Amino acid sequence: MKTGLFDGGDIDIAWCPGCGNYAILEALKKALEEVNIVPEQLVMVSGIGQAAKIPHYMKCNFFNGLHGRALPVATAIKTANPGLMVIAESGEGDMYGEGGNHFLHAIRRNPDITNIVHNNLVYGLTKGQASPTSLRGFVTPVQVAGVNLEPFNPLAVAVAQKATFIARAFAGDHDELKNLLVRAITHRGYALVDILQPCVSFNKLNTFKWFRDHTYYLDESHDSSDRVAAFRRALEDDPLPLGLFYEETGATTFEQTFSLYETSDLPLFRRKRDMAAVRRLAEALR
Amino acid sequence: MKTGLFDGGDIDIAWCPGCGNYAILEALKKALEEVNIVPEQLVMVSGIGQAAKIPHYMKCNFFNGLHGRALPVATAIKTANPGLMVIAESGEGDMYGEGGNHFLHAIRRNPDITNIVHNNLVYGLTKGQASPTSLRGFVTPVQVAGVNLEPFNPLAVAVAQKATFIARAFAGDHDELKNLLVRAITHRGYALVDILQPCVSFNKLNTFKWFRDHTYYLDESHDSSDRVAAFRRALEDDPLPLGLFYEETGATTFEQTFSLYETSDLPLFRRKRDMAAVRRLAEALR
Amino acid sequence: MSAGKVRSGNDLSLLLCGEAGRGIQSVESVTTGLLKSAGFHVFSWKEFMSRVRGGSNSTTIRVASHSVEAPLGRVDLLFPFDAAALRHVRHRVTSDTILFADEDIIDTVQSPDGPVTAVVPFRKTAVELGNAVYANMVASGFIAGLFDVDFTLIGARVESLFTGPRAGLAAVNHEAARQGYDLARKIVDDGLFRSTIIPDSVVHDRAFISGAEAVGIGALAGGCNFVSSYPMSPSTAVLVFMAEKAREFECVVEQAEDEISAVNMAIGAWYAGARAMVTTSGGGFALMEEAMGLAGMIESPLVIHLAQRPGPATGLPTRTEQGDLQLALYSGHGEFPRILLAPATAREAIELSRRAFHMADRYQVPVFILTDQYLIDSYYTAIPPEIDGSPPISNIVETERDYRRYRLTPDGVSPRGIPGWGAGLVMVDSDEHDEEGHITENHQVRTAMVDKRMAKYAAMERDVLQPSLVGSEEYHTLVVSWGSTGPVVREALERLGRPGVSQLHFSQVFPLHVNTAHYLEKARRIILVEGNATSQFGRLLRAETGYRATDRILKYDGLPFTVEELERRLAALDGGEVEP
Amino acid sequence: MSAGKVRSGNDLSLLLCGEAGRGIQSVESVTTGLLKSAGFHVFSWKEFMSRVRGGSNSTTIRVASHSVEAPLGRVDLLFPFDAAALRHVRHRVTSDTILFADEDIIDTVQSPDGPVTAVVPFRKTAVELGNAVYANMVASGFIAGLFDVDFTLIGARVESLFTGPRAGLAAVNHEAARQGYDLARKIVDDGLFRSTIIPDSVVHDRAFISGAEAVGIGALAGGCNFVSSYPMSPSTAVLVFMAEKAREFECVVEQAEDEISAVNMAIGAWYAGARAMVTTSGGGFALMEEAMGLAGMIESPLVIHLAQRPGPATGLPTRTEQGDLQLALYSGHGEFPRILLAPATAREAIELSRRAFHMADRYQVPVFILTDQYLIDSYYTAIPPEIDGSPPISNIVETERDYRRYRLTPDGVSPRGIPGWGAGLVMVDSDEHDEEGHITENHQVRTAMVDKRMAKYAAMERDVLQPSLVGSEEYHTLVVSWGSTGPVVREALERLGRPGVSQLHFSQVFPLHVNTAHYLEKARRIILVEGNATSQFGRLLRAETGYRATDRILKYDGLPFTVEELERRLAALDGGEVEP
Ligand SMILES: Cc1ncc(C[n+]2csc(CCOP(=O)(O)OP(=O)(O)O)c2C)c(N)n1
Ligand SMILES: Cc1ncc(C[n+]2csc(CCOP(=O)(O)OP(=O)(O)O)c2C)c(N)n1
Ligand code: SF4
Ligand code: SF4
Ligand SMILES: [Mg+2]
Ligand SMILES: [Mg+2]
Repeated sequence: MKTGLFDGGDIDIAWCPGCGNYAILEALKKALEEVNIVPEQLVMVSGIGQAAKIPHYMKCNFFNGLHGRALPVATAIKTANPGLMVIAESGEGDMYGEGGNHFLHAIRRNPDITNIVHNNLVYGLTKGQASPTSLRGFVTPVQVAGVNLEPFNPLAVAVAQKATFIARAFAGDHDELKNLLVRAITHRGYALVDILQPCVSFNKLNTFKWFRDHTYYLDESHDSSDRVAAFRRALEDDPLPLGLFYEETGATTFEQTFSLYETSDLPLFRRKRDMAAVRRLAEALR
Repeated sequence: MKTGLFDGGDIDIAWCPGCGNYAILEALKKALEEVNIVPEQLVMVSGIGQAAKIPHYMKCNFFNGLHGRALPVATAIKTANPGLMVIAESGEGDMYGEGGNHFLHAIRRNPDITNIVHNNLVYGLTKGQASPTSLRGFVTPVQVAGVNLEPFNPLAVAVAQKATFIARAFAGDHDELKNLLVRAITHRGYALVDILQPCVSFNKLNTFKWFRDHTYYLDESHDSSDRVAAFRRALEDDPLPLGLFYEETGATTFEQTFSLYETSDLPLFRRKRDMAAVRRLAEALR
Repeated sequence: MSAGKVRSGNDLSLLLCGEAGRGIQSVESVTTGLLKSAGFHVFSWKEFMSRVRGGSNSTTIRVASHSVEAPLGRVDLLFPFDAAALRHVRHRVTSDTILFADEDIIDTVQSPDGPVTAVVPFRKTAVELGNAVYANMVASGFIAGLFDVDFTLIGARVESLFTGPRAGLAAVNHEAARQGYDLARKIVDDGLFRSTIIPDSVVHDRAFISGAEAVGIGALAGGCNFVSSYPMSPSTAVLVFMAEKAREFECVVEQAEDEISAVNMAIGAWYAGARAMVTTSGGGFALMEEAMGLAGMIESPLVIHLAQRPGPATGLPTRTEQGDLQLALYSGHGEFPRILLAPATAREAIELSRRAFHMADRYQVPVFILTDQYLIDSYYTAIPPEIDGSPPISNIVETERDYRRYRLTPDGVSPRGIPGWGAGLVMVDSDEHDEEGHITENHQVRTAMVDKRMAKYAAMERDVLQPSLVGSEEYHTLVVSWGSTGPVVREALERLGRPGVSQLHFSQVFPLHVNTAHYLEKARRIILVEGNATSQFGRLLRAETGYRATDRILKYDGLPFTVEELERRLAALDGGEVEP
Repeated sequence: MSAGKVRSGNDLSLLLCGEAGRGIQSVESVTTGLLKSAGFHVFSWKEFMSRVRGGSNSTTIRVASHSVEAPLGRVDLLFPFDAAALRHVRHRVTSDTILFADEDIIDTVQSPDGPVTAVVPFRKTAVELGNAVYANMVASGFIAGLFDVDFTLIGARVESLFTGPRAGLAAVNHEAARQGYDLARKIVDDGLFRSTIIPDSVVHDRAFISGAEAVGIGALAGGCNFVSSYPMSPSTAVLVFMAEKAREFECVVEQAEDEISAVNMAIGAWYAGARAMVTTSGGGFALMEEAMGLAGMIESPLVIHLAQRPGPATGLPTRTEQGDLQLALYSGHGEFPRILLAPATAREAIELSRRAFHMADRYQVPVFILTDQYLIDSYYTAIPPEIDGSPPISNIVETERDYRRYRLTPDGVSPRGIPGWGAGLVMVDSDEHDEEGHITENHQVRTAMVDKRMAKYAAMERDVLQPSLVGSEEYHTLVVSWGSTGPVVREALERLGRPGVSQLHFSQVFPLHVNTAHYLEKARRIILVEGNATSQFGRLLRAETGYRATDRILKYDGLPFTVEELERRLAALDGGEVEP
């Protein structure tokens, strides 16, 4: 029945029935098929959380690392072997909470990776505590009196940090999501796709219906090359804009800045250390 | 000779002659005198770096903690005893590099603390590596081919995160700096003052003269209650605007959100645990 | 209903199993409460997958006439709520097990030497009442009926569960419980099962409490008024408990952006006069290590609840292990004193969590409460803690004008002031510092400050808890246990009943009591029982005393030891040579 | 110039001291190079404050006719560049010391039993040449003159220093050196000082190398092509070295936003086929602990250069200590194998850093290179490393279609594939996983995977380095050392010349060689010498072998042991009782 190039093997999916993660998985697999890549060239990097389990349900290389640490790993993989396609994907708690510092600084590097965030406004795997994007007043077993922090605004921060591709999508709209993913994956440089994702078990506030009622798609009136305009849109919180907020093409990518790639594209593992040069180095210290 | 209320004792100052830190120290002490507070009620919290040594050179309570961790400590101190005045002060490497995640999330909390950052665009104490704000191309012993990352933009990120007070100052202008510090300290809520500070030993690019030549003061044409305008100003990188970018007054502060302060201002250490209630709790589990 | 042996006794093991998110937790919670109310000793433990829905989880409830605090592997009464769950627990099922389930589940039992089976229409009854979800209440009523619990107790429990907006559901749930109860009475009447467990009058005065609740109550009794943490299984249960109690107990509870922030907040809070705790698990604690050094250097009190789970890395997030003893013991760079407490039971978790705050405050050192998923998620019928009337005595002093935070004292403990109370200034520094708290690079001061900090070990000696010797003082073999493994070792040894074999149990694992070596030297054979792969406590014992375990019984599959398993493994050692 | 004894000998100790940022480093670098070129054995070590300008720092340069690799406390020739510096080193000055300085500094020397003093107009000469900064070159020339180094060597050195945009300064510096040289020749001619150190022909073929350079060269020889780190003293020197060499050796060098990022990058890089290292110090490493567990779980190779400095917390940032052995040994939550190497000298730092990469790659475990500020900042006249012609052999395999990253094998090591090479997929997971790399909660698989990981210890055994016994095999006393403390212990024992007292030195501190216990059991007395307060290695030895140190010589003031100090402390033990 399932025959997609990126379909995972026969593995028990640990997500709840009805979870928005399924839709993201399907859209991603479709997007990957469209961009003409084979599973052997793809590396999915994830952290820990419900979203972070996604690579297990696909056919690909993967590095399912620590909570919050997908971006440094993804950046390093891309740098060690720029020929690989690298996607860093996790939940918003992972990327913006535990991993917030890497989010800030990975953007500054602009590695050619795609950063996909399943934003369900809650900590799913650990059973329903507030996440950085949870809305004020959201009540949980830990935030008993409701969330008392301003929600984290990943898009505004990405604009502030000059990310070269910034988009928001909704898990409920397959085609729009898939298309945005294709654009993000084909963008050269760091690309952020924050995906609004209903968590049917722990987020009874931000449901499929809530997202439909509180979002709209950016249209041509939005100039996605205008950073200030993108910022203004990113500040809108009801309804939330969906689509491409900002894109800058042609920026140098992180891996390109290393001298070793100036003359050769060879990944690190194919290069041999020049032992004579090491010897010369030691000898120079005489 | 020295008779200021906040003047430190007879201690050997470890800063280099000519360093911009001295001017910040003087301006801060003056600002504190103006705001009518006594050293015993002030807690300076700092991390590690040249800037972070500042509390040692003042008369005050201080918590000179770990590199990058001043903000959680300051937030907790303010929460445990809202009667204290709390200032978190360090270098930009400390606050935006190692401590970047706390910077992001402290803003979301909006504790009533002042966050002063000595931004010398370099790691001073560790002898001249790039910091998060170093300009592209800046050459150091580690960044031998020049910095290859986009500089971190603390003001833009603070605007994106809805900080309630955001300012940039220059160590070279005593009065303007002092006045901004007074405003920041008296602001209720989280207040960021990023201070451009020449490092005479390791930053030969961003000198006193460079800063003079590449900055200007915001004037009345800037509306500091307009977040998008503040963002636009924050994006300007040459010349760099100085002054108050944004202020929002009246926002609830973090410590106010805790139920225990609803009915009493008493700091935690003055409250006694109701042991009868603990006993009842244990008994309820019968 | 197929024929089979009838099980009864004064100590029974019930196993509930089913998918996550389908209510076995609610059956557990209702029935354990009822059974306890009826005067039985109840102990329950859980094993569950790291997922929100689906999979197969189980809870084992032990019901007895006497105090029980350890897991049985044996299953007397089995309640699988789906076929997958039955497969999941199959290895624990014997021909002595009685299996109660809906027909479709029973039908999947093929083996002829399988359990006694009894078709019970849990789901069918529920559906007839209007919704399959009532099956949980049918099952709860059924279990109560099996044990002949007075039905009025059930009625009261249902009323208490369905109040407020859910009050409308009370009637139908009451009826579901009633029908389940009647189904059970019929089974009892038919003679398939009859409980001979005798209520014990002492049970009424005991608490029924989870390890997590116990840590929380102990912390409150110790004056905890600040909790900053980041969610991580299995430690989150304590965070949730403290959040629930925050308003009543005037406690700050904050979920930090990461563990580094959490622990730095806690240290900052102590500095400002609070009594703060972090609750975390291995990976989260690993991130707190730098701050351990901070607490060590600035001599801040700190309480760390470290709930262990199997590592390395993410490992098995919802399972149990005693694998982070060394992590805690050697955490933080540089050298500074610390205390590690490891409660054996819920009751002890109350006592030691409380004690952790007193020790932290008295010696100005980090104190660990070392638990594990097994202890945290288990429920114990526990002698209630004695919580006396006076609030915790804090050692904070009002500062004088010339206050010096790090005044050199013979026992290494300097009077601790806080900012804003007194005429002095409180200056703390993560660099090496002088008595005032200012940075120093003076080598003599450095040496004096190291000596000051380390001197606390000598001072602490009077407060070190003795290990407890269970069994005869005339032993040739010592079975050594620590933390949550204590009760299961005790019961396994009771069952084995070997003369000359005693248990030495440690609830304080560092520093060790001075008598430790005396206990060990009397033993010809030392058997370490630990829930890890490398015998970390054995290594510590050897480093401290030179005595080496002759044998090790280790388990690191993510599950706790059961009584039978340990009995078998201890018995198997009987054949082994005693090394010199 | 005051009268006094004339010092000469075949082993002299020169002390340069002055403010930070005023050029004593340049005097050190020029003179040590010259002295080495002249065929002398040179060893230098530094102690300096954690500040950029001001304060008082010092460098001790030892010049000898034979190989020297340990610090002397004694000062034969003293060069204070300011009065504060003189005060700073006063305690090391005796009446045998000859002090060379400008007049104003000499004037501050009051004590009658003070050093022999010789006014040398370093600054005055420089000022006459146009700028006080030339004083450094005057001093360099002076020292060269004292040791009768051929002046053409100095000329060449000045040329090489002042090239490119600074070429215009060559002439004046040349003249400054010349004038200094002449000042010294006059002193020698006057008979105040005459060096009797004989050049050794082997020196020409030796390298003159710092510990930091050694670690870097070893890493390059081991194939290191990825360094991600965050600056932290004293480890930054290695980061800087690698950055300098990045272009030539096709190496990625990245300064991460924090240590957590750095170590996760390194692990990611290994996954993608690089050979990666992090370089850090205690507090930075403490932040990497969670990722240690990650490396352990996904069986990633990883090389960690951990340069120790005194803790806890920020401690003494620029000083030395051997205080993070336990931190490294027990780092990371959960249980997994690791290797700890601790070089004794620069030469060994090359060998062991290279070896670290091979071991990490062969066993797929984290390997530590444990150094300290003392070793990192010291310069050694070292037998050059043998760097053979073939590049490091990597154990990476090209994957087949059914590749399983965690295939169970007898020695626990599974062939390691990387993404993008071969037909297979490489799946790694920080959760417990099956052979493919997928999450599992199966308890049997869990146990098998723990056993697989731990099995590597047995496999590694053949690659564990022996401790080295220095001295007679017929010993009753063993003085045990590890890491950078090796040479100073060796020299102190040579000086003491006690029969029956030998040294057992460990350059691999974990796992320990199987013979360790055999060495220890032969000793009636075991004396541990360590640069920490709690004898961490002694504790490890006892945990591993049961043998306990009878005595401990510990130092934790931030400075390295000197030969004389250790000799004295060892001698003092002679009076002590030998415990059984
Ligand atoms: C260091 C560390 N801290 C905490 C955890 C526990 N933890 C696992 S996932 C998670 C949050 C997941 O939230 P999110 O990233 O939003 O993913 P979701 O489950 O909602 O998809 C937490 C706190 C962990 N695994 N590691
Ligand atoms: C965990 C940790 N990592 C690294 C360091 C080393 N370190 C101390 S200060 C510093 C950078 C300081 O830069 P900045 O904050 O900009 O302060 P400045 O010295 O420039 O004022 C670093 C990397 C440390 N002390 N702790
Ligand atoms: S808990 Fe929420 S996010 Fe996780 S699988 Fe279930 S519905 Fe999805
Ligand atoms: S190094 Fe730079 S920042 Fe530090 S004290 Fe010197 S001039 Fe100031
Ligand atoms: Mg989430
Ligand atoms: Mg700086």
